[in-house]
Amino acid sequence: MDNITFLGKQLKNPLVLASGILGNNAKILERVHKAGCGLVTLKSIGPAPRDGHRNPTVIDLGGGMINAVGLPTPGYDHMDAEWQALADRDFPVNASIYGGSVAEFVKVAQFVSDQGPDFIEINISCPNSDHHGMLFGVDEKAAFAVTNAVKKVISVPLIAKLTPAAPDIGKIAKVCEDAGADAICAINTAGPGMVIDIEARTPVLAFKKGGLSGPMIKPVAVRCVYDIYRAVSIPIIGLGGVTTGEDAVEMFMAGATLVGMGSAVRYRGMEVFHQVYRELTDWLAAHHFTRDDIIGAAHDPIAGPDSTAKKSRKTP
Amino acid sequence: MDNITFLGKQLKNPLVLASGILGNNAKILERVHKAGCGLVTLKSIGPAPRDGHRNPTVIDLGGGMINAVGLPTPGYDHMDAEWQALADRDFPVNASIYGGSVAEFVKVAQFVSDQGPDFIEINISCPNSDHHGMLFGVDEKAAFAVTNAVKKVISVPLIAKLTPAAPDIGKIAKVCEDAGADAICAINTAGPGMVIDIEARTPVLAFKKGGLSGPMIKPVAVRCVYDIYRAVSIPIIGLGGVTTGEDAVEMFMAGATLVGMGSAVRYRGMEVFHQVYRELTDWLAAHHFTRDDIIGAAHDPIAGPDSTAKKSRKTP
Amino acid sequence: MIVDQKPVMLTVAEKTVHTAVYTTLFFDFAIDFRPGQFVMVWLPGIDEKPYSLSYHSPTRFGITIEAKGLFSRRAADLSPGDSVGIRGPFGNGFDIISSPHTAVVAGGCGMAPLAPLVERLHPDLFFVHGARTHEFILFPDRFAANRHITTDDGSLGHQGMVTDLLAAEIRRRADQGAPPFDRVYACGPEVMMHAVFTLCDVHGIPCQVSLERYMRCGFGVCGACVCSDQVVCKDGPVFDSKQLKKMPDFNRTALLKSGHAVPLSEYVAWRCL
Amino acid sequence: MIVDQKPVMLTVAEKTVHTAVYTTLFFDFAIDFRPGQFVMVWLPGIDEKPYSLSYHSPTRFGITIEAKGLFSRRAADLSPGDSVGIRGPFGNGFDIISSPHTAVVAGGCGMAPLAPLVERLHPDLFFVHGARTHEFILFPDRFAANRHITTDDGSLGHQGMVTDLLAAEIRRRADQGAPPFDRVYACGPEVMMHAVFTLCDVHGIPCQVSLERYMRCGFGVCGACVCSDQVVCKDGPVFDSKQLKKMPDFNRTALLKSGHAVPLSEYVAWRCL
Ligand SMILES: Cc1cc2nc3c(=O)[nH]c(=O)nc-3n(C[C@H](O)[C@H](O)[C@H](O)COP(=O)(O)OP(=O)(O)OC[C@H]3O[C@@H](n4cnc5c(N)ncnc54)[C@H](O)[C@@H]3O)c2cc1C
Ligand SMILES: Cc1cc2nc3c(=O)[nH]c(=O)nc-3n(C[C@H](O)[C@H](O)[C@H](O)COP(=O)(O)OP(=O)(O)OC[C@H]3O[C@@H](n4cnc5c(N)ncnc54)[C@H](O)[C@@H]3O)c2cc1C
Ligand SMILES: Cc1cc2nc3c(=O)[nH]c(=O)nc-3n(C[C@H](O)[C@H](O)[C@H](O)COP(=O)(O)O)c2cc1C
Ligand SMILES: Cc1cc2nc3c(=O)[nH]c(=O)nc-3n(C[C@H](O)[C@H](O)[C@H](O)COP(=O)(O)O)c2cc1C
Ligand code: FES
Ligand code: FES
Repeated sequence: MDNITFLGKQLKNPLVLASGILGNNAKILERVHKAGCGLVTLKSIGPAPRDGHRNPTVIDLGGGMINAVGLPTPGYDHMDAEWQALADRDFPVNASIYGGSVAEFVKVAQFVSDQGPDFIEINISCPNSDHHGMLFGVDEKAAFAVTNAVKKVISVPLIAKLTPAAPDIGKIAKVCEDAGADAICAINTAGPGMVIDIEARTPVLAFKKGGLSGPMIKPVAVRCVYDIYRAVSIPIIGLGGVTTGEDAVEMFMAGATLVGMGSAVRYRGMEVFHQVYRELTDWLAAHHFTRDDIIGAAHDPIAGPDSTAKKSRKTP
Repeated sequence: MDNITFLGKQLKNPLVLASGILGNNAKILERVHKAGCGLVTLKSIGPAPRDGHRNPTVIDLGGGMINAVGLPTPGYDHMDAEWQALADRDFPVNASIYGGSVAEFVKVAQFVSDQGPDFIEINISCPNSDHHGMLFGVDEKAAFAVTNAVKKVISVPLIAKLTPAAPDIGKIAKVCEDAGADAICAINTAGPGMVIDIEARTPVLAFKKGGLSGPMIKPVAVRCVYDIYRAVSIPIIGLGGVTTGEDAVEMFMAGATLVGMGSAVRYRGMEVFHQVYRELTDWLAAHHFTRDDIIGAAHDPIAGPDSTAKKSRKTP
Repeated sequence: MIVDQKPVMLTVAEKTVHTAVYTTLFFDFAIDFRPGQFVMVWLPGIDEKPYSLSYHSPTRFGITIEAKGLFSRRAADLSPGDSVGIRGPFGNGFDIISSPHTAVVAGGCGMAPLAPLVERLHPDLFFVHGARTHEFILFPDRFAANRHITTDDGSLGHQGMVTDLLAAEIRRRADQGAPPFDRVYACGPEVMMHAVFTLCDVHGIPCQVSLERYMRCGFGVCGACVCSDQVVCKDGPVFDSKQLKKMPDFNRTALLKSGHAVPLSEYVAWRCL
Repeated sequence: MIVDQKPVMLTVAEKTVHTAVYTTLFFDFAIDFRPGQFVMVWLPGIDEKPYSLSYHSPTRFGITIEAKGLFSRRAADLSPGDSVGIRGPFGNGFDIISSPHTAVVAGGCGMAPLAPLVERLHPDLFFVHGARTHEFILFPDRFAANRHITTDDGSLGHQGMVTDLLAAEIRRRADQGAPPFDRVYACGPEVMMHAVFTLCDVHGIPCQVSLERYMRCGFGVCGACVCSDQVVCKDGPVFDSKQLKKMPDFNRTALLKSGHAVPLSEYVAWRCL
């Protein structure tokens, strides 16, 4: 066990459960924690009860998944039992929240902050109803406004979760940092995509379009984390397609401080946290590196044709 | 052979070779045509000689590829031999062009139009140097300006090739249609993505980031074609991850009139055109459909919970 | 072969209308299977819901639908030649033992997942099936094994509850010094399964029951179906006594589509689309 | 096992410096291989270029580098323990026949892809190797087969061109009624390969040569390496007489990095990075 300090809290290791994966009750969060996860995240909590979309909502494509669950939520003020169950937990919890407007975000954030989560994560990959349903996370002004407003009403560290749909995700991250975010989480699902069933002659998802996750989006996620690392100085939770210890190493090298997993639970079960943690520590040990040695390593200058640096790096 | 009329030209079938795939000389275009491709596209031609990026530039990831070739081009006015070789061809050719400004696009377009291609495709997924290097294709004004200006100086049908990075690709397509585009081609590579080699501790591509193509981007491509189909009434060349006849059917159902392939050449060789054409015609025959029956079929209303339409569709 | 990724559109090969409410649809396709596993059934434009396999052979499988809500009525209305999307199989399935001392307790449509199990258990099993009336008795002629029927109205077999017969048989075996049950399997309304579980527990008999919860993914990712710390679609739907004891939500709490945790009674009354 | 997808970083296990310009790097890894195939060699931060395998066993392979430009000098400068990225193998490889009547004609570093071929051909082959001076003769002690050397300066073997010896041998066989060559293999400067091809063609002998073009993907997608209607990285790099005849670009035209088609002389003089 690592005993990492992240925004002032102790985590047993740098692995994070992505929001919307399993995190529907306290018991399952505890089990995921026991299965080797350093920080578990609740399914995003919204301002009012919402059923989400009709099925099919989540489909495995083999190399990744597509989903349009539609932000189902009991509503922030209908979760007393869960908050109670979480009250005497012995593991840290990240509470993901969303709203359709800055005011809604603030309302939910304020309430949730009082329930004692360790962190609040704002899911700004959701539609902004004040602004023609454009995602908060693709617009610098909206991203600033929501982050800034939420920061003022909560008493726990704030994590801004970004969407790869942003034209310049580094800029959005910077804006969130400026607005008071204590960390960035990236990425939410990519795309959106669509899968048409040619026999049924119709999109498979009831909502037609859905977000992509899992191995197929890893290159996009790594690029986003790389861009964000150059733009901000706050820590980054890197996620998107991570399934193995080597994927986690890649995310750290791109600039992540913690690494999240969601779809990997489909491919390797809940035990994926234990497994990836072991694979990661084995890799680090074999290479005589600590995690700190590799965070952001892909940004180090490397001997180029015009450089006088060492011509090639020894494999340690 | 189908003998399709597309923007007034005859094509032997609805399959298109994507720009940047093999299309570096007349002889190879002829060979791809013979291998079953209805319309071959030249590698994008730019305003001045350009080497592109250092290697690695193109890497196979298994489920797709990542590339940052960097728009190499001999320059539009250094290709006399190729134009001569193409002069007495017996197959249609689509000439892809790009520029760093509207003026450059116009210069190249005007010259290329005189060399007698059957179509000109503007690759507006390239950086606009008048506008901080933002892609032409993510900005409605820039997309309109370049399409409109090129349309005025060419004497062959104009195809606008779009990038999935556009925040609303349907809107960009509409703007191109309004500006005079005769067809839309979508999509260019997705992402961008990054792949880090964890042993080398550095991105694999020399340019670090690259565009994604092949099977892993198919859901994004299908969604884009679906969105564009709703936004415009001009025909669409749908491409992105198509590798099989069933993939082509999916693209047609999303709204494509023609279907392009690029990365598929990696996975099934040049003969992929013959193969996909056969798979497509076999599928159509087995289902008693013509291509026209399936174009845009995924947009048809389907029996919903509140609908009185037929409760379920018979598999034909 | 159907797999657990995107749905495969299958044509209904044959349809058996058992009663006004029970219908079986057959599909001529190969699918991997252990009794107790289920598939996600997609009616394009309508919805997608989980159904247990009630029939299985290397070349054919069937699902048995109780028409009660919008989706199940549409599904039961399908005709041969119509097509539906199927993905699966999902879930763990029952643990099949070779002992001659097993019991199977079915309530209503809970017969569906149990039927292929009964066909693989030792024929000497003790087999009870309860239903509202005799008209709700599924698969009347299907089994070689002897089946004890209970109905709420006494229109067939014993009038009363399946647990009456199970309790009596447990007692009889004890009284006559016959070997006790090595395993009891149950599927039906959760309140019935809970009664079976409690009864077995009192007598130290391990049991396995198959739970139902609202489902989305079917493969243990979305969390829609969690029941305490168990993921019903993946860890279950079959759970054994040991697990059930550590699941306070069993017979008590379930999540609605919104994720709202409600008492089971409220969940059961909820119509979902 | 190394595959043809993203590069695998391999440690140089051993290094042999043959001469001031020729160096072989060995890697202890398994890779599929037919003589004539090549790998893409990546020096992170520098570039990635194609190199033929000059050695191959189930557990080890080697590439032989002629240090002439920036990349090849860096590569030749590597030491055991340094690592490079390798992806491959790519290309078709030579067509190996069992006849005792074959000839192999190597020019300079063209020896590299031919060496593993020579080791698999019938030992009675006729084997010529040309180089600038005796110092440029690669692998002096490697082969069981007898090798005829030619040098430009006459510092070893025959002074002159490899084609002199090949032509003489063809004539000798015809004069003495010996069986003609069933196949001639050649690799070296394109002008030399063209001379071999022409000579063979006159005598109706099928030959195979290995071409070089600027490469990016290595797997037949990007089009950087096209030579007439052939894709050198995928259809080649080995082409036979029949194909060469239909390739007007052979010994005439090649594409620079920009895609600009230039006369071969210009291409050969071009320094690429
Ligand atoms: C693992 C699993 C296996 C199943 N196997 C079968 C089967 O073999 N045959 C069969 O007929 N049904 C089966 N079901 C239930 C089935 O998925 C549908 O829920 C059922 O057909 C009702 O759907 P509806 O839309 O027609 O009814 P609704 O309109 O949704 O509701 C009708 C009634 O069913 C209840 N209901 C709705 N959804 C569920 C649910 N997920 N679980 C329990 N009750 C629910 C409602 O509370 C209401 O009382 C299974 C469910 C699960 C989770
Ligand atoms: C299929 C294939 C197999 C090869 N196998 C070997 C091998 O086994 N050993 C070996 O030393 N080299 C081999 N090469 C050539 C190698 O890839 C490099 O091109 C060479 O090492 C020069 O690289 P450089 O950057 O050091 O030189 P540069 O600075 O690029 O140029 C040095 C000289 O090499 C010429 N040159 C550059 N690129 C090429 C090219 N692609 N093809 C031909 N000439 C070129 C230039 O015109 C110049 O004369 C192979 C090339 C191909 C296409
Ligand atoms: C079924 C599903 C539901 C999700 N729900 C949420 C959500 O409620 N809030 C959120 O911020 N992200 C949600 N996500 C996105 C994930 O948290 C994560 O950002 C994304 O899946 C990429 O990570 P992965 O590739 O490891 O799955 C969801 C993803 C999936 C697959
Ligand atoms: C190596 C490579 C080079 C490409 N070069 C170009 C180009 O020059 N111009 C262009 O418009 N698209 C270019 N593309 C994009 C393709 O034309 C196509 O839009 C994209 O690859 C998606 O299709 P696919 O999945 O079938 O490959 C290139 C793609 C690849 C893989
Ligand atoms: S239905 Fe998604 S986890 Fe069970
Ligand atoms: S190097 Fe790309 S096609 Fe040959």
